[in-house]
Amino acid sequence: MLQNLTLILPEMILFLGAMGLLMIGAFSKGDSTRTVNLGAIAILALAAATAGSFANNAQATAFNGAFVMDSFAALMKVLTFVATGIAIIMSQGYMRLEKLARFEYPVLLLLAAAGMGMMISANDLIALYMGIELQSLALYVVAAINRDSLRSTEAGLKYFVLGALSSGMLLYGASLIYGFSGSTNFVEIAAAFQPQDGILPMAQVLGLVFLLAGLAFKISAVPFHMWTPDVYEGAPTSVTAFFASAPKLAGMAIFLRIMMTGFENALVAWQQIIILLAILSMVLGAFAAIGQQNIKRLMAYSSIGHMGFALVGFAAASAAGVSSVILYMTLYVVMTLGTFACILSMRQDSGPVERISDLAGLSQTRPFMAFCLAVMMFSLAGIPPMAGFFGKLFVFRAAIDAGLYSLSIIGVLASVVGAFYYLRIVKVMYLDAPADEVNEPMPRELSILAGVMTAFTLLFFVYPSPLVELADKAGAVLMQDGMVATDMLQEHLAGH
Amino acid sequence: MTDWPLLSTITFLPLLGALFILLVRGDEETIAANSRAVALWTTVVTLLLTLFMISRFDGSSAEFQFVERAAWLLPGVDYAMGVDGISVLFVLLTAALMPLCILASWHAIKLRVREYMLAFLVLETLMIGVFCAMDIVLFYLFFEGGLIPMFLIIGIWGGGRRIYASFKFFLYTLIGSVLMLLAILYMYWQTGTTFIPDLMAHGFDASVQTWLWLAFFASFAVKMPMWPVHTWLPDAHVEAPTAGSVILAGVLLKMGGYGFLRFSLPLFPIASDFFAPMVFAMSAIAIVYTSLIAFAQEDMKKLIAYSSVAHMGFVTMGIFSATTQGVQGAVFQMLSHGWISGALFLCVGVVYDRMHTREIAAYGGLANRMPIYAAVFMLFTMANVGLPGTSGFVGEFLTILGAFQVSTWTALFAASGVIFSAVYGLSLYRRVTFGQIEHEGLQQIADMDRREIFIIAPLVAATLIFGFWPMPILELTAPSIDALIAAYQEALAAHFGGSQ
Amino acid sequence: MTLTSLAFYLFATVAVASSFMVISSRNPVYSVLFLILTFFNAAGLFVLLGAEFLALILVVVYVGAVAVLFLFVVMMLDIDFAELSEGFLQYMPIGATVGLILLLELLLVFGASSTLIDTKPLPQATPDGMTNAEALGRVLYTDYIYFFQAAGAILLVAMIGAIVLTLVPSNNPKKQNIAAQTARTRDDAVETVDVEPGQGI
Amino acid sequence: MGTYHAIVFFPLIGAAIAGLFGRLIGDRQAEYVTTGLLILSALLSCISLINIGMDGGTQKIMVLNWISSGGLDIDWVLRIDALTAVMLVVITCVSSLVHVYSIGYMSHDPHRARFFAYLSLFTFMMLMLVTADNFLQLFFGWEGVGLASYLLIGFWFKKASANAAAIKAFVVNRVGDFGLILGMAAIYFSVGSLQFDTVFDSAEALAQGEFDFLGMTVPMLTTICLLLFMGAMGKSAQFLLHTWLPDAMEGPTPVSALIHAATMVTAGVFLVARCSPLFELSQTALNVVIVVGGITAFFAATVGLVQNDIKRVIAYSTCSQLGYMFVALGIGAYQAAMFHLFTHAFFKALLFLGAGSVIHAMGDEQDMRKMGGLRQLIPATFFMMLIGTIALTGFPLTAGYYSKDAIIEGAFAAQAAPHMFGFAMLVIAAFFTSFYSWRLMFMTFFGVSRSSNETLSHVHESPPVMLVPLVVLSFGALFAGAAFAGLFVGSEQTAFWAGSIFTAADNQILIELKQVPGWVVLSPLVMMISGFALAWVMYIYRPSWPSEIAAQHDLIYRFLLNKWYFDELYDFIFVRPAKWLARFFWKGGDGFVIDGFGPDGVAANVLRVTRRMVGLQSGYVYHYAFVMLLGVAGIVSWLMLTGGLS
Amino acid sequence: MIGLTHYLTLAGIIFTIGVFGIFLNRKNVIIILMSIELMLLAVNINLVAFSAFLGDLVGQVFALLVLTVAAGEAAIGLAILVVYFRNRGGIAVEDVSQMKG
Repeated sequence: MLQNLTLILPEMILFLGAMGLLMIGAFSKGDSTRTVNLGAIAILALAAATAGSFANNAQATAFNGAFVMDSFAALMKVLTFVATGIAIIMSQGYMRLEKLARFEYPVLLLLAAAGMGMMISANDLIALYMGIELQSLALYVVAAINRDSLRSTEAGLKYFVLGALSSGMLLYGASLIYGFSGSTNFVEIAAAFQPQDGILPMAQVLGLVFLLAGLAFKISAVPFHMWTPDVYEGAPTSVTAFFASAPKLAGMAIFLRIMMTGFENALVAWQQIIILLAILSMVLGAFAAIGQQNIKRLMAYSSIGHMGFALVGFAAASAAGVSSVILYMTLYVVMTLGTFACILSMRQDSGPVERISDLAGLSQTRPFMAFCLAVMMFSLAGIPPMAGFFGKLFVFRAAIDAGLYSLSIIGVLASVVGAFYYLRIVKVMYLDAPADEVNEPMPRELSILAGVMTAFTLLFFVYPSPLVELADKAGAVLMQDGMVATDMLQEHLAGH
Repeated sequence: MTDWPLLSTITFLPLLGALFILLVRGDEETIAANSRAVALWTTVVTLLLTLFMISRFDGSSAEFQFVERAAWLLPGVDYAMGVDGISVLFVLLTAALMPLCILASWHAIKLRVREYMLAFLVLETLMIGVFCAMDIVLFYLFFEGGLIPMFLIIGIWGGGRRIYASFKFFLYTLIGSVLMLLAILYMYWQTGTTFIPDLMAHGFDASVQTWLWLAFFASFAVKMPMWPVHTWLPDAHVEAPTAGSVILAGVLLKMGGYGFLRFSLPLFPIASDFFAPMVFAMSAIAIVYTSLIAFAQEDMKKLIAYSSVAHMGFVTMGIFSATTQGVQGAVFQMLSHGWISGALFLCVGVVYDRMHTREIAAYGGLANRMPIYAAVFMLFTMANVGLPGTSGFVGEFLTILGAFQVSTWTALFAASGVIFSAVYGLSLYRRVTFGQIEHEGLQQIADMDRREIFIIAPLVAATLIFGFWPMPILELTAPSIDALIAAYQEALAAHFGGSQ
Repeated sequence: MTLTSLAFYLFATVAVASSFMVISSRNPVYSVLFLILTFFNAAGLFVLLGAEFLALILVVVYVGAVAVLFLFVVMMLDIDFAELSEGFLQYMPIGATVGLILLLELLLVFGASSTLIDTKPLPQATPDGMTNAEALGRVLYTDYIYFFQAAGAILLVAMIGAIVLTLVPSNNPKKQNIAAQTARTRDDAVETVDVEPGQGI
Repeated sequence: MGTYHAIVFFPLIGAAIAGLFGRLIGDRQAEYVTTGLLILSALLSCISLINIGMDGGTQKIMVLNWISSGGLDIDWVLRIDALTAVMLVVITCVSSLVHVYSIGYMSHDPHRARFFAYLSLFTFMMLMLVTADNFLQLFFGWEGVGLASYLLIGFWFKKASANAAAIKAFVVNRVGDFGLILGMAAIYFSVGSLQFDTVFDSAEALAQGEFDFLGMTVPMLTTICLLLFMGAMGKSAQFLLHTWLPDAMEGPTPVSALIHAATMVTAGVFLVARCSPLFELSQTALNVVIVVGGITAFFAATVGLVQNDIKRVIAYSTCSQLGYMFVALGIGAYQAAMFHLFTHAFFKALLFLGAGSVIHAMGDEQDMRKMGGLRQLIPATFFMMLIGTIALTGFPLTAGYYSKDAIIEGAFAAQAAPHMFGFAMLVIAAFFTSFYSWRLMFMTFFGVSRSSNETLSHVHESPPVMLVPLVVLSFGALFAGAAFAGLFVGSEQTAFWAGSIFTAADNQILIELKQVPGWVVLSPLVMMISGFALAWVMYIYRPSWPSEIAAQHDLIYRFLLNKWYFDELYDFIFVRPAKWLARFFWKGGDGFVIDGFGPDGVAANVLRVTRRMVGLQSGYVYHYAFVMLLGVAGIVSWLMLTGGLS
Repeated sequence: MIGLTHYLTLAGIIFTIGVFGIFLNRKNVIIILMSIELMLLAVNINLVAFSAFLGDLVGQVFALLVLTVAAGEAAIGLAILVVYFRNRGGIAVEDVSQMKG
């Protein structure tokens, strides 16, 4: 039991911390938002540190194998918690100015983070479901947190309805998997999910498809992406920033884990689906973003496209592939948060602005912000020497290694199309005449964050190895988990 | 050899200058003035360092020199820098053109001077890096990174259709190079390394070579640019500011040819041999087709841009002839075109700065008021036409000589370029400088001033000196090119010998 | 046909029919009522399957809480009962086709796959000598404590969320200050003023 | 050693001084410097000719390594042999005389320094051409004179016609160069060197060899020779590539004398003579040379008959005379060709300079129809022109008589079909030559003046500085033939040429031409006299005839007047299609096809796809849900259909 | 004999009806929420059936948790619906389309 508790320490910290902050918020007199915010950041930092301390541990499970902690989980948790923390930092000013500052917001984010931690560590369908629901419910609420805004509530409603649908699909899939495998544990599922006479049992494949659809929804892979643009646009910008970062990490992490460990033997089935999702996501992300006028909406399509690229590494289904996905997601989160730090700074006297045309001539009026945003855009477009290029480099490397040539070619071509709309933002900022639209100064915490993210993006190429090695290690560990599953399968077969 | 990482210093010095410019404070005027000064001095020091490097360069060796290598991205993907006889001259060309570009922009650029100088310095780092990189991923990094500053240079300080041009430039070249990236990754997967000498030693499977070659070709052909993927160049050239055009024509186009030499020939000899007829056909078409188009142009820069495409046709033809003359001619042609077309763009810049139009029809009779300009322009027109005694001739002739040994048809079309270039070159010259001054605005136009003469003088010298005495360049490149050709022939012999 | 079969078909038919009515009734109130009916029938099926506790919970939690909540909201929002729009009929065929294809595929697969489990001897889910509730309780608080706690967390989030979204804090809450009330003296409340005639205060 | 350096580089120094510092030192000084240096150069050339003539042999003076790449090794070398020496003398002498003459002729021009710089530059390039030791150096000079010619023709850059003519000259020359470059490439391909001696040494092997050219297997040597000859055709304005020469008369007259009569146009002749070791072994090539030369001689003469511009007449005459030289080359009488080149230089330069003097006198009037009766007004000029004319028409004992007759006789001597064709053409051309030369004389100097009184009142004899060169040249025109016939084509020729011209063992043309029948020997004389007679009848005796004949044979007259419609033909088959193609490639090829289907088309399609994709995002939840369901259903169906999930 | 297939079929039908309810419904959002409940009910039938036929309690535990979560989900969903209604004044599905493109 002690080991169980040790392993879920990060989640416990988050959960207990959230409750503590809830108490503070509920019982303190006056506005406690600031305190709660700071507390939440501290708790996230603590949770991240705790999770990080598992980085070098061997794989360990808790609660009868429902919860697993390994260096993959540790890395992803650290990233997720840090991203959540940054999202809270970035939200402070925005929420205050928009009169949305409420202490429940950081609490909900903490609970969402706990849910994400559960997802990342899930090794059981029930744990997976609980984690996802814990996270999702919190996200539905924060999407609609600007409850006086039609757009925000509409975003919440759409997110909720479609999220519930996806949960339903996921659950339906989970029930089939459970029923036909006889267990909800990933390792046992892997053992039971084996080809018979060279053919996979169709019922389980069916379950897999439903499950996969639910997970694809979480990372907004096409065609399960439809909620993304509307929710990104409608939700308050700081919430969008959060949506675009941490949940994607967690979703991708559990997606990777379940496919690599639980459905390792069904590779032939899900690899095709992942390839399909990757192609559709990359292409749609690239094309649909072109016509956008709203930068949040554009970022939504951008994130769809980026999930497609991450899925390219996923489709490789190798250690290199997993590590490339990890790296890609990490860089993606950095770039996205950096971009949103800039978007959050887009304000006029009258309030926030979101149209791309509002950025016109930014390079002259606000050179620093324009520079940061330009670096982010080039990085998102995958132009070297920005960090984003390396992300693409690694995923395509994995894909090439796995012999997925057509996928790679479609991918790079989509990246060129995608480069067009990123360039368009640079064009608006640097090439167009100033429209004098964005006139509020950049808040200090945002400019520091944007500066740090920009520096990271710009200088990543100088010394990339630490992150690359971490990702490699995490990827190897996850694949090893898969190997463990294979071993169990072997035993299972030997037993019969 | 000292242990000091000379090449890295040369490569990243401009970046340092760029950072320094960022630190410049003061009112707008001060910033502009200081930015200019910093940029100029940075480029000059870079040039001096490059000259120092060349003085220490062992011209009799075909090996990479000043090699630096350090672990970087992945096992086998290292930070590796080095120059051989082929690349060292491109480094010099880049370093030498940069101060001239800065000077040429001295007064022409009035808006956002700081950003302009920044962009140029960053561009210099990336360009030098391309030629110094000994690791193919590193090469790619520099190769594609160069798009960003160039995009901004065209986009911010360009002419009327600058946005169309900059997007076209960026996306066109990007689409070519991403395919190369996949090929690079494939090679890495196959060999576990991206260190160029190791890759050269590897020897790819013949069937694989075909695909890899095509992927590399996609990138370099666009960059070069070869017909029919050349259409970005006229637009980019026309809209870019003068110095941008100079760099574009002088250095960026050469990256394609350099890539062919550095990668296509040594890494994929069998595919190169297989595709050579296609390249010849494209080169021949490029020479005739774009020369004809150049003839019809009404915009000075566009005309020169099209002529660049034609000249690059000679380069590709020479490279894929895979003969010593052809390759040496191609290298020489690239270098010489670097300063000749650069000078031509500067010449256009001189009048553009005065009249703010590039329409050929807006000029005429400049010789009346601008004798020095007319003389200089004449020299470079003739050099562009390929008159013997100018450096333009040597490369053209050697490439034709090389091509003739492999394909007489190609040589025939290339030689016809001799006629076409005279047609469009001279008619441009005539329409701009000869005749009576008919436009009111030209009545008071001033001749080149001292700064402009100072900028153009080194180019004049280079054109004439290397026209009469190209040996320094030929000698420096000879060992590397000989080694290249020898390895190429050996690989072909091994392949065709083995298959029988 | 055994009694079990009869019961299954009865419950199943009613469940399907009423669930269809849920989505097709014009009046949302009817929808909620049909939903309740569906739940009852499902509870019956659970009983057939030996999951008495779940059946009970379904009735208590769902019918008692969730469905009633629905009903509340439907009443509260005072929605006018819209006619079926054009779009419905327009998209009906293609939507139905896709849905039915999916259903057919599902059934096809089940038909082929579930025989494996069907033919097995039926073990008891609930161990002998234990009620279903007791069995569930034993595992729920031991093996599945993690999930149980997580469910708690989810309910906490739901609670916070519902409050965050719907609670409208009143601007001037009328609160009692008992100390102040009891500490009030006559002097605080009443002041005696001598009023000069004809002068006013 | 130093002598040859001096000969070659003095003009360059002069050009550099005049060109770079002309504005600094003033026009007058520039003139003196360049002229002085050239005269020095000319004197040295004469001395060296004498030296060479004495001891024969070939000298080579290495200057600088130029290009070496792989097997290709090319140096800047001054190669001096008899052939070179002859050319040196012709070039430097005529050039220095033209320099002197120009001092007078150009005295009113504001850009004299530039003019003299160009002249000297031209001379230098020409010297480089003739002293070349390899094809590439020759090509350098070749192109260099082309450049100088371009600059000089377009010297009056304000004149549109001059600019057009300059470009035309350069471009047409480049057409020839196209062949020359390919020829050099072919030589390098087959021999592995471009050095003259090496190439000539392997001529035998080449004659045997065949190679693949443009998909055909062709004899090596003939192909090479023909390609080289193409270059020669361009430079020497042979038939089909002649159109630039008459237009080149837009340049100042001294230029016409120097470049378009005496020196540059003879470069082609020099090239073929230089390559005699190659040509000599290819009868096919030689036949082509004869035919082209013959046609040129005939064609240019016919056009010359009807021209009214005094310089154009002489220009066509030059063209025609070059045809003579090529026929001489073609029949293997290289020496005769060089001899005619030599003599022609004198009398043609004389005629041009004389014409210049006339034009100068008439106040820049070039139309002969507006002249007439100038004999009394400018007698010295008339006299010089007369000498030039009789030399040109081949009046016995003048320079032209020796060289021209040698060619005509040589053409007859070989008896083969091409040779006879050449012979016939030359004889007819001789008649025409005589006619148009005398027509020119009669129209200009005889009869009544047709110019305005105002012009007439200004007519004056040229200053001595212009007349002195005329006098010097007229001496050459009169006596150069007699003096040098022995050396060039006579008994001493073998010793004189000393191997610089190669003739096959069975090529005895120079001896055979002395043994032709008498009527052949007489035929040129007869032609000359009849031409003179006809001209006299038409322009002195019956001045009304020319217009009547022209009216009667309007078609032919127009045909000739319009130079056989070559310019129109070329315009129709080359220029206009090229312009059309240029626009077509630009708008159609680049604009419509490449950009249309390439970047712009792709961009448009991307936008179309984008609009469609964005359209899917309708904002309706049920659509979104439906898409999700569609995704699941699609994937499930796909997996079930593909079935084999192994 | 009522076998697993029967239950799975039943659950499949109810699940499909639930899905239908989501995308064929144009009237009001609340029906969609009910459709979701139907889907979850279908899942529960599946789980309980499997639990029974596998002789394994996990399915029932899972179903129990699904029920719990579904209750929470319903609460959140209705809360969002209520705030949306406050802003929009209606909950017709076709009105929920402020953002698109």
